[in-house]
Amino acid sequence: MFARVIEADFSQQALFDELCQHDKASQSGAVVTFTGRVRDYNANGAIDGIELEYYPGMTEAALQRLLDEATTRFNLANAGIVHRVGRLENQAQIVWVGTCAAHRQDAFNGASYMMDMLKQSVPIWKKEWADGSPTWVAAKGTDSDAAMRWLTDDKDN
Amino acid sequence: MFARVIEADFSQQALFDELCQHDKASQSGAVVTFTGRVRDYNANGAIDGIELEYYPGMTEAALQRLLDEATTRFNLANAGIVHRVGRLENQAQIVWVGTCAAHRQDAFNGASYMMDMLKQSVPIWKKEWADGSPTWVAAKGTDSDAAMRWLTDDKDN
Amino acid sequence: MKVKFFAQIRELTGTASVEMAVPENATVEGVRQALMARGPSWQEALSVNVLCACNQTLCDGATTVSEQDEVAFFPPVTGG
Amino acid sequence: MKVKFFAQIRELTGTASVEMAVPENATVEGVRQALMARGPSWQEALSVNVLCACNQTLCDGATTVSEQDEVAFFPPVTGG
Repeated sequence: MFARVIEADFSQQALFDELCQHDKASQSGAVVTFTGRVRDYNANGAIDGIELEYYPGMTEAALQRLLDEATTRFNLANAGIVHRVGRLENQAQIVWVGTCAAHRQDAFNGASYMMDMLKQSVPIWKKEWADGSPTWVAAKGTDSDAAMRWLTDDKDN
Repeated sequence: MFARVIEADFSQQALFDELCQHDKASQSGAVVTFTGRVRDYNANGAIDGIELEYYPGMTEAALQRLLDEATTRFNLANAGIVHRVGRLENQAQIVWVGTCAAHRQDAFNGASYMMDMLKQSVPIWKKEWADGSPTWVAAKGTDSDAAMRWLTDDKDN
Repeated sequence: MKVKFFAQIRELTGTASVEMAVPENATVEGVRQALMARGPSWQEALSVNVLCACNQTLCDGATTVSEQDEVAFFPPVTGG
Repeated sequence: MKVKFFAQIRELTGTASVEMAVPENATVEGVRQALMARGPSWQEALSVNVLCACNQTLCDGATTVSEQDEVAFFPPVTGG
């Protein structure tokens, strides 16, 4: 498993190879990847890239926890997450999630679950740029505190 | 969109790039890929690779139809399928499906749908090799005829 | 008319494709019966678990065919 | 004790991190109140939509903290 926060762009081939190479069973027939890219618009019109901030240490730990959770829940043979931070242009790759599993639906569900949880629960904050100035993106919903509960110690749950 | 039946292996990076390059909206934030690989076992024990036969012409048409169906149903910005045929070793890549969409769940659902339908409905037949001899794989369930119904002309549906 | 065979059916009959003459108003089922009359291996190959296509579109036995059509017989699919 | 700030909170306060002394049995809420007393921009930054973590684990205001802990304040997450 691998969880990384990086500034540089990433290679689809390199991450796919890494995921499959360390597939501990060497027998997982299904590999799913999700890649998120910067969209060139938001609800108010065109945007000109984004900027991502994170919490060094806590963010990596949250990603690792997400991998552990998904691996157990969906019986994954291997999984990885790579998230970029810093300034990212339109269409740039932002995030990559990959899963290996014996069963196709587990691989799909594991990747989908990690993306859902990542968007709610991993300490990363996004600014969108438009007309030369940045605006912090507001979180969706008002229950982000509840959504992040799984990140707290087990004793608090 | 692209639908191909090939003998040679394929590059994850090349297919990802092709999928995103022809994303007609240039704005789809979500890209999902599924890759199927040869497993080294079946219900009876170890296997030593597989061999895939297809129906030139009909198989490509069925794949293209699957792309059209998924694109409409899941509002995909782009989609592609590549299926290998011939003799394939354990762990070799067999099939690749990729989807681009504005919304994450559409990209996941479109790829999952195409794999479900492909396994039921595209004219490809599989042999498994074990101890030096090949055995044709039996289709799952007895309703394959019904499962293939969507391949028939619309007037018959 | 061209008739193609795939997978187990191709192997059992030892035949990937044949050219055969068909009468007017022939059906795919009629073609199948005529082929099964060719001998035991044909009988075995075409008696159960057979799907058929006409001009590369899945069809049923009642579909009528003529000289210029391409008919195919094959088992349920197992790819992916 | 080290206190870190992220995103809007970091920008509004103009501060990425501070060292501050805390009394015994201090709580995260007590730390937040002490920081808000620093001035209007601190008040604005820390009054609503604030999550807190102690030693990089999300916590609530009642959590007790001591000198060697790392506390952080940040808005709801928006990554991915």
